Amino acid sequence: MIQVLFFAHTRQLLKSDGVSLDAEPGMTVQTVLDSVSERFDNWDLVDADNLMCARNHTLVTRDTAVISGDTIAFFPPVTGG
Amino acid sequence: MIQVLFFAHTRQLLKSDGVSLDAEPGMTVQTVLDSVSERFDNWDLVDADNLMCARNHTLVTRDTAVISGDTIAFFPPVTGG
Amino acid sequence: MQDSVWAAVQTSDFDVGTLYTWLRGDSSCATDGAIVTFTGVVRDSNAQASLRGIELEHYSEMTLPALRQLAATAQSRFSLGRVVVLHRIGVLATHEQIVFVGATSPHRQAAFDGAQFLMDRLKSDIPLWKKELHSNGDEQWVMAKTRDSKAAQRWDSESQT
Amino acid sequence: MQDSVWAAVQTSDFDVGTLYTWLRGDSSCATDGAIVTFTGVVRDSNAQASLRGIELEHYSEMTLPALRQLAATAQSRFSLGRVVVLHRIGVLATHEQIVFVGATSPHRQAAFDGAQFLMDRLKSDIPLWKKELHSNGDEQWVMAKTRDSKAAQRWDSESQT
Repeated sequence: MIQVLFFAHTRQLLKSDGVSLDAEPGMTVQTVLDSVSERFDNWDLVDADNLMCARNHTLVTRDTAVISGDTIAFFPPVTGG
Repeated sequence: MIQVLFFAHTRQLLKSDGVSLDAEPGMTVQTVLDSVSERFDNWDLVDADNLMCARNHTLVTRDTAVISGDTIAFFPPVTGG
Repeated sequence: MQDSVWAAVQTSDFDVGTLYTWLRGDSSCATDGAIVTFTGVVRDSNAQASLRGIELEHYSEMTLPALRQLAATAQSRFSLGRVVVLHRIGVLATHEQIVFVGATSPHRQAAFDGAQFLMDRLKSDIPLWKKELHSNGDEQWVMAKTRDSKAAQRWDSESQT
Repeated sequence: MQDSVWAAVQTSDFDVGTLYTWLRGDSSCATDGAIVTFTGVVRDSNAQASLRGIELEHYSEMTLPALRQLAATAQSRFSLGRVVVLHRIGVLATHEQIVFVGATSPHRQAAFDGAQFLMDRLKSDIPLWKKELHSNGDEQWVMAKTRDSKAAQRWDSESQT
């Protein structure tokens, strides 16, 4: 199982805190994102090109491998400070 | 009359807080400095090339004109902060 | 190095005097001659509208570890003594304090660079999101600024020289 | 602009919390989102020797007007809101506070630049001289550092671009 989380504007647009996916061999952050995008009718509201991603609480790029048990978070560019 | 003041290491080397000079036509900071240098036996201890100069409490360059009533201060490069 | 970093995410306000006193340390420690602090405060307007405040969301499991990692990176890169990175979350009214970073070093340039690095990277890498609360009742997520991503990137290019 | 500058030369210590509170202002003022402070502290050693403190001499008629002028220059050059430049004189023991500068601005880069400009120019243009008091009883005037004159000069070249 892979836990997928959304934050901030992304969470609000999707009206969802997150979803669960079954793990598959060879998954990456990008394939997780592709798979998630098919689950939401309003996915086209999300600026997917600019989403940031964290794997298990660390920022990663989209070619990062994902395995069962991972938590993958997608969120818009951060705006703290 | 021109009041000449020394500070910090310069004051200490010359063992003097300052001297008075008669004003002369066409004086500049440099001519004041030349004139002062002749008054002190231990002038060669002073790093004269690197002295800073203020005329009436404002930093100036050596070609600045000096007139009667001015206060001219010579001091080593500042080291506050 | 364990108690040379103060990292925190909190809803409550903070006292700059207290944080400064911690940065300065006491005379029993080796003395860093330079202490730089940055504090961010909620502004009362943006380019378009008058504001009553902001609301800050974060990724709670990630924020504090990420702040600690950032502090450690800054400490080692700029040879800093003590480092503070503290960020508030929740609803903050106009004029309230949002964020504090502080850095000490034997030399002032390192302390200034360290504090700027902390702020620039905080704005690019820490999972915090700001929503502006307008005086007229509207709410709007703040969009990331190109200026901020450029500010963060300058530390990438400088590390390659 | 009259009460937007706090310039002082004093023998007594200062409280950073109080200076910060003044910089922040209160909610009756327009709010500057960014507040940067620098504090300098007497170090306990230099490259050669252990120190018991420093003694600061200044040119009393010139120092305060020069600090005020510096603050006004920084304020106008970096569009700063409030500015503090405060320097102590006399004998200061190891770990005592020497100098404080603070700058507020709507944007953090201007506040950081303003504070660095104030420190760099303070170290090149304000008539203050430091004598180190060594633990063994020796005294030695501090020599100006090339690093400091270069730091001050960078603001000259940037003003021409």
